[in-house]
Amino acid sequence: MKVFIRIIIFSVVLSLCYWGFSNYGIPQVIPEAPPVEEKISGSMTMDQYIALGGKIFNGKGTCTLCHNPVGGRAPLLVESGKDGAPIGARAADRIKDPRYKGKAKTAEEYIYESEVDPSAFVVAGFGKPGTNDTVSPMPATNKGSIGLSEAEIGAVIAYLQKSAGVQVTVKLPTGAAPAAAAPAAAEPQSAKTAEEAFGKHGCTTCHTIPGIAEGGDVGPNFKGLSSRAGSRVKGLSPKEYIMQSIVSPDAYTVKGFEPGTMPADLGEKMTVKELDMIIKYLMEKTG
Amino acid sequence: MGFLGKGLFKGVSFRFTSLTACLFLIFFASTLILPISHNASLSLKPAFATESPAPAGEHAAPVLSKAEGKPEEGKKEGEGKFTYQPAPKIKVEDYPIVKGFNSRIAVWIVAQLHLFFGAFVLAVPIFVLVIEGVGLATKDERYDHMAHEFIKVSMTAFSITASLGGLLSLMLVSFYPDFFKYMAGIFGKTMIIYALLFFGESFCLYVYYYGWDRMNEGFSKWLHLTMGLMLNVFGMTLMVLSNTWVSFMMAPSGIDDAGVFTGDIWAAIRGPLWNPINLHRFIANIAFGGSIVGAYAAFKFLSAKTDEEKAHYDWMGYTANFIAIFGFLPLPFAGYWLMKEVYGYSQQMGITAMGGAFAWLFIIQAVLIGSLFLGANYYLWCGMGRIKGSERYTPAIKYLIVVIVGCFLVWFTPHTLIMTSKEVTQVGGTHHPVLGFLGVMSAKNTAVNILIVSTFLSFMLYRRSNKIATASWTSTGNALQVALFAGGAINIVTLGVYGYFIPANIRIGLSIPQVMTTLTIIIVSSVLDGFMYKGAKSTGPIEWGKMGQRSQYALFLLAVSFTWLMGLMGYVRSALRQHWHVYTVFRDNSLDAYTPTLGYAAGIITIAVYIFIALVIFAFWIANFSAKKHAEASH
Amino acid sequence: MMKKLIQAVILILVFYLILKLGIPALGSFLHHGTWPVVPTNLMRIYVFFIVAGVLLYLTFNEESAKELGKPIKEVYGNPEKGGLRMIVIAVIALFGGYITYQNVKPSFEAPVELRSIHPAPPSSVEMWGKPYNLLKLTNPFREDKANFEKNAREGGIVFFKNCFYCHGDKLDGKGHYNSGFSPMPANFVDVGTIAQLQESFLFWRIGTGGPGLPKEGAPWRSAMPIWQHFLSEEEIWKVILFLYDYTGHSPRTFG
Amino acid sequence: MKRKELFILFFTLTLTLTLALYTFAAQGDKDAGKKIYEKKCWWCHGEKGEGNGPAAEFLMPPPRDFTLGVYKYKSSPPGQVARDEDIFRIISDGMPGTMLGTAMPAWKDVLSEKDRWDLVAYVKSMTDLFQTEKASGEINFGSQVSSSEESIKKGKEAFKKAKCFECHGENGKGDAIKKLKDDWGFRVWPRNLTKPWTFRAGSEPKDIFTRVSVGIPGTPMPSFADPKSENKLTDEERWHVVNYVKSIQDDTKRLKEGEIVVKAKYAEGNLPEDTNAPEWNNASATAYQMVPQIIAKDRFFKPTNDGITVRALFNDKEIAFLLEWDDRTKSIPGDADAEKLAEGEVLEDAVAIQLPVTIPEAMQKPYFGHGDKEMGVNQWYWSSGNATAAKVIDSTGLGSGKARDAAKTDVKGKGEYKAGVWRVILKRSLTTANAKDDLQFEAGKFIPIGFASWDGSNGEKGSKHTMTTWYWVLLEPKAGSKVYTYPAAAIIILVAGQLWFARGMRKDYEK
Repeated sequence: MKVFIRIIIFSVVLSLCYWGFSNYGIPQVIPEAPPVEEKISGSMTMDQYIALGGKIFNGKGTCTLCHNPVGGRAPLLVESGKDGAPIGARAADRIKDPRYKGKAKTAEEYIYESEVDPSAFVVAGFGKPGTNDTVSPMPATNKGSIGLSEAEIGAVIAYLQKSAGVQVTVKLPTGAAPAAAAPAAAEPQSAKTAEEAFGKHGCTTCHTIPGIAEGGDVGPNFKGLSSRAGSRVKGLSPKEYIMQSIVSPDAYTVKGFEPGTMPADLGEKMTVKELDMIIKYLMEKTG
Repeated sequence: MGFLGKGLFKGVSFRFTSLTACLFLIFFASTLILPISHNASLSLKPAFATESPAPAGEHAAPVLSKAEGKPEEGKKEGEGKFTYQPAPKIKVEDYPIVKGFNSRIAVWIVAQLHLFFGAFVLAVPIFVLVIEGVGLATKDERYDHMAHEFIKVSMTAFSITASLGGLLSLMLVSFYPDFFKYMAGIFGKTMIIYALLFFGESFCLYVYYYGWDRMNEGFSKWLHLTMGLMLNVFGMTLMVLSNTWVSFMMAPSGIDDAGVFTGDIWAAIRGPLWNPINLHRFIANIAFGGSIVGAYAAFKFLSAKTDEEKAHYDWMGYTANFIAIFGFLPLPFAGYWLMKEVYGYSQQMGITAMGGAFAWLFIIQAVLIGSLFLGANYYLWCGMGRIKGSERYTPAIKYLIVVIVGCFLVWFTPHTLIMTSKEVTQVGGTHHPVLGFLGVMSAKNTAVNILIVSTFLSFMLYRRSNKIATASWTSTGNALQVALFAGGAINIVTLGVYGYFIPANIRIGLSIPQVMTTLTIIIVSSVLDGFMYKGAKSTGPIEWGKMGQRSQYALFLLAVSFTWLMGLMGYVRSALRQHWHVYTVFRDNSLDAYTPTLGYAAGIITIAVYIFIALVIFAFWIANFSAKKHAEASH
Repeated sequence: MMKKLIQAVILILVFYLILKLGIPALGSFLHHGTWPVVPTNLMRIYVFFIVAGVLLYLTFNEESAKELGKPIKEVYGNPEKGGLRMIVIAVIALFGGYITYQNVKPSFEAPVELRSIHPAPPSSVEMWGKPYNLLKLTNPFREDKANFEKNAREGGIVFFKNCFYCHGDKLDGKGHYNSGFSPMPANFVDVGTIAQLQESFLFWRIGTGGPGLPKEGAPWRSAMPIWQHFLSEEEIWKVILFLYDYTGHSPRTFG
Repeated sequence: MKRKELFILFFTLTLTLTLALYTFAAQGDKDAGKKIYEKKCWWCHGEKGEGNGPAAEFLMPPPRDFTLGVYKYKSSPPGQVARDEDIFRIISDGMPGTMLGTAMPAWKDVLSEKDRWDLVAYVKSMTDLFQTEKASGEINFGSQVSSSEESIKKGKEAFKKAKCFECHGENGKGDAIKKLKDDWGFRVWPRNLTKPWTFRAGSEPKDIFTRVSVGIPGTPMPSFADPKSENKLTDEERWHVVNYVKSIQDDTKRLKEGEIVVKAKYAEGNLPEDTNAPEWNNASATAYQMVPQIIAKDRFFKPTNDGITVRALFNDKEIAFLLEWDDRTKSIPGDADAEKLAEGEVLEDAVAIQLPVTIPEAMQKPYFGHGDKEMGVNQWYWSSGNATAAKVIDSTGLGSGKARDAAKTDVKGKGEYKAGVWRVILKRSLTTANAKDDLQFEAGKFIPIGFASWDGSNGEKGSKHTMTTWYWVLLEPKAGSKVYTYPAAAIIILVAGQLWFARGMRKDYEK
């Protein structure tokens, strides 16, 4: 029993030593409190509204697919580049451009117009090929696959103005609008159908896909894709070819199209399921 | 009377074990059924069949089917797959409050205790199996008896583990229902497998234990060993499976940004941290088991009345310590791998661990590991006293001790020094021109490697104590070994110093050649020794039992420090997730989402360690109780 | 009889002195005219383990342990040495009392405050109203090899117009206002600062300054201005380029 | 024999080599120097050495213009150009001083001796002056007079005789009565001789002797060894002056390593009202370095104050701080003397104490620049325009400061200027009724404290001022009983423990 008590004392004291060292031998750093989570519903402050705009711009709105410094497919909006100051700052000058024929009177209206009616003014050099910069390749953001609500478009404008460092003129939407806009802008959920997935990743912005109403012609038309896919790259089955074209688009570029146009990070952004659905759709429905 | 006592014990133990196992299962099953039974219209069968446990409850409103407006069944797609839900966003109010309980502390302590016992229950069968095998191979009865003695302890520990596991799942369900539902939604299948495996393990354990005396001849002994092997296989699988949940929480995989499960359970299991954690825990379990057994032996040694008993428990303590050190030496490397994967998974998480609030935790860790090394070495040195012929090697110990303590000092010198304002001005800033060098990774890696090499050297000297090599090439062999150790040490130190002159990203890679050097030294010199001392002349037997009492306290130090260290590492692994239940996916919005200070954590760990010690004593006491009855009965 | 005890004391003293004097001496060799002492807090732990090491050394062997214990046993156990025993007991007790007194007596020694030197950066940060993903951010001027000299020199001009009062002409953190601030300005020449960090970390630290530090970095103490109020993004990147160029360090990269 | 020869040969060789190397070094390679200059020096001194590098506009004193060949700190006789060693010395040791130092660092730790000589050569080549002129050598130091009371007394007389006080003030505080300009047209201030640690080129007796003998070329500081000067002093007299200057050093203004706590002393009875009351000597003085405000717009780079000395006393009801700092000008708007000395408009001299609203429990404090939203600060502000009052400003972040209604505060202020020194008392009751907005002092607790000061004659106003970061004030705790009980308990435990141990040992021993 004596031994037992001795070792118990020994163990207890040893643990206490470790406890003491942890408490008094080292400084007690109080770690940072968890960051405040953004409030998604209810009333929004302007800052949150702007942040929401940023999220849409970089996510759901698919804007950065083209408006990025890498591809050069569209004018830069947030950064200043060779197109001049960020859009929030240069919008006011656009209205004064002799080629401008739209209805906007203010910078805010101009950005709004560009989002819902992209062809109202096309920046020189960025029109659809062969249209002499009268038709924009950009899809209207309030329709189709992107389908932003008014509140969301407003948020994007606010974000663009804030990024440019100019006065944010957009008014906070009242009532239910932000609440409705917010969940949509929350983290993207996995698409449930191939059609949805096409929309989510903005495929129709550039490609025309059989069975889907609108489509662009920046990239190849997918009519007949499944029958020709097998013959594109030696050694790749049609399915593998389509997969490669999505995951690493620059591995093979169809003749007549610019390499580097298709975003290279789609593979990372898509969930496995979405990729599956898309491939399946393209295999089955493009004849 | 004696017979009755024995039977009684067996009965109680058996009932206890099976009762807790059943309870455990019921908890698991209930956690799966619970969410579904809320939603009465969903039958049990499709839920299981489709791995869709459908989070229910008021706040998890968008139940899988709501979107489609058909509440009876989940939305079906082309291939008949169910859609999974994103990780719920929950608020403070969604965490149930049970009066009188702090949910975090309760879950923390219970989970930690479950892990302690889990490790013990996993480690002891490995230990027992190995020893039984050794006994069979050497025909030394002592081994067999020791193995038998230990599996008995394992029985009680097994029950405690099961009860704690049940308690833990009960607590998770009641304190963190949404979290548990989400996890069950993804890992439902594995949880069922887990429960089944648990049955398998129980079965093997019973057969293994109760069949010990019956199955000890010829073929049946082999059958018995196979049973032991199966027991271990089940145990390991259990651990590996439960690791998936932990590694998923730290580094989720198989889900998308919103936490929606892709349906590929293998992808969810095979997260980036899964294997590092598996390896780390496996090795740590061995060391942990060894150290606990060592403490047991030490206790028995200290309270032994006869020389015979003393010799037996001395020998047992030595064997256990050997296994503990054996498991302990590679542990830092497994830790490095884990840390490397953590960095690879998220640099954020890596910096949080090494540079942020937890930087000081690694100083505590250094003190603990340093104490372990000192304790283990001290035990070996003391042990040399009972071996005739060891006098040849004792003079070397003073150098070893200087090197070990020196490395230890380097290891715990923190990067950020605590200085009074006066000292800051004397040093000329918060960065110390000399000690600053010791605070960075290059120095730490070097110190650890040298520490390991020195410990191994201690062990080698111990092994050689009563032997004189008779091989013809002994002097060449010795020279080779000296060269090996010297060259290796120089290589490790040079690499460490070189680390200061190169960019950090290359420097990280230097730890690999350092580790390789250490391993090379250990392996090559072991092999050399093996050949050299084949048929060596003995200078005398090891006089088991002639060991000072002090050395036994070193074994206690090992056990307590190791337990404490496990608690600490458990804390940091968990705390790295910060305010996330599932890192970056499922946010912890409870009141306890903040990370506590290290002092606070140390308090909780200490409490957990005390409870653990108490429970272990209980387990040993029960085992002892039976042994006494057994002895009485046979008299 | 006292041999082992004396040996223990001498060993402890020798090792203590090696650390107590050796480390500052080495420091003074590296940086002339300084005497960088070992902080008391650390020294205490050092001494604890030195004592532990010496005791382990002297007790692993049974005879040696006995011999070490002998004088203690003599003093405390020998009934004939009552007088000596009383003296020893009194001296030890008084010494303990003195230590306790030192600890409880009112002291004007400023409390030790600790801040993490390299706190974990956030994953993204907002500057100039724009979000920046720090995980992926790289210095746009780093790749422009043709204009490297020019960009670095421009960064140098930014440095000497804005930063050098604190961080010093030599980038050693010893600008002419340095001693007025606590924490002292960072020493970029030292291998422990920018050489350990990614450029995006510097971008974050410069852009958001002291107030942008997380709490473990004690943002209330740092005198680092919020440079996004004074400098453009481009200027900050150029300064970063200059810092690495001038000190000869290379930024940390991962992967 | 042979060995000896060999040794001699070796010795001669080494000696020649060393000498050759030394001469080589002393001459310096100006092209090599140019390369170093372009990497290290041009940032301040400019591409052509005109003292107009990118950093120049933020420096006071401005960087040296090398094209003129005039060096302020030299050891050659008056009228001659500087010696190479003088230039070498400044490059090597810099002119940092403590506290208000210049930006010139000591380069000896990063540049080799040869590099520094190369720089000397290059810097000299920036003017034609050194091609035609050469210094004859060091001035004659005569025989140094060691310091004694008598020598100091003689020094004081010589100080008067040579009219040193006209610039350096009666007490050597540099509290001038003249407006001084250097040859480049910059306003210069006479050195405050009571702070030898701010002397640019060293405060050893020999350094001071050199300055007195040579003067500071380009500034109004003349040579007192120049035979043509009417104020000429003999070698011996100059050594007495040196001893006098050394003797007036004011240690209360000097930074002491690691002393960052204002030690508030408990006082029986009332707290002194008078700034010169002897009770203040009971409280120990703590000196702090002040730096100009360079954190927020508008930044300020050319301060004249470099430090503040603080004492504090408290009784059961009140606490009083005595803030003391050397200021060469007593700046009160409308004051005739002040206007004569000021550059442009005379602004108020002012001082402020900053305290957090509550005593922080953990490490966290408010942001040292006017607090932050999480934790606000109180600032007690005194200015020379209203020397017998003080106001309280509540602030929760830069630019958010609001002066509190005088009725809602009992902070009292009183200031007095005398012989180049401002002494200001700021006093408040320990606790107030308004615990939400006011710090409640508590003895024994470390309370963060910061200081700021404005020199009105130097254009300091608003955000342009000097300041400190957070330091501490501690109200000396009453000793309390634990000072006795704890050690006593420790002694009892130790005695009991040892006796118990002895009992066990005796049993062992008897065995």
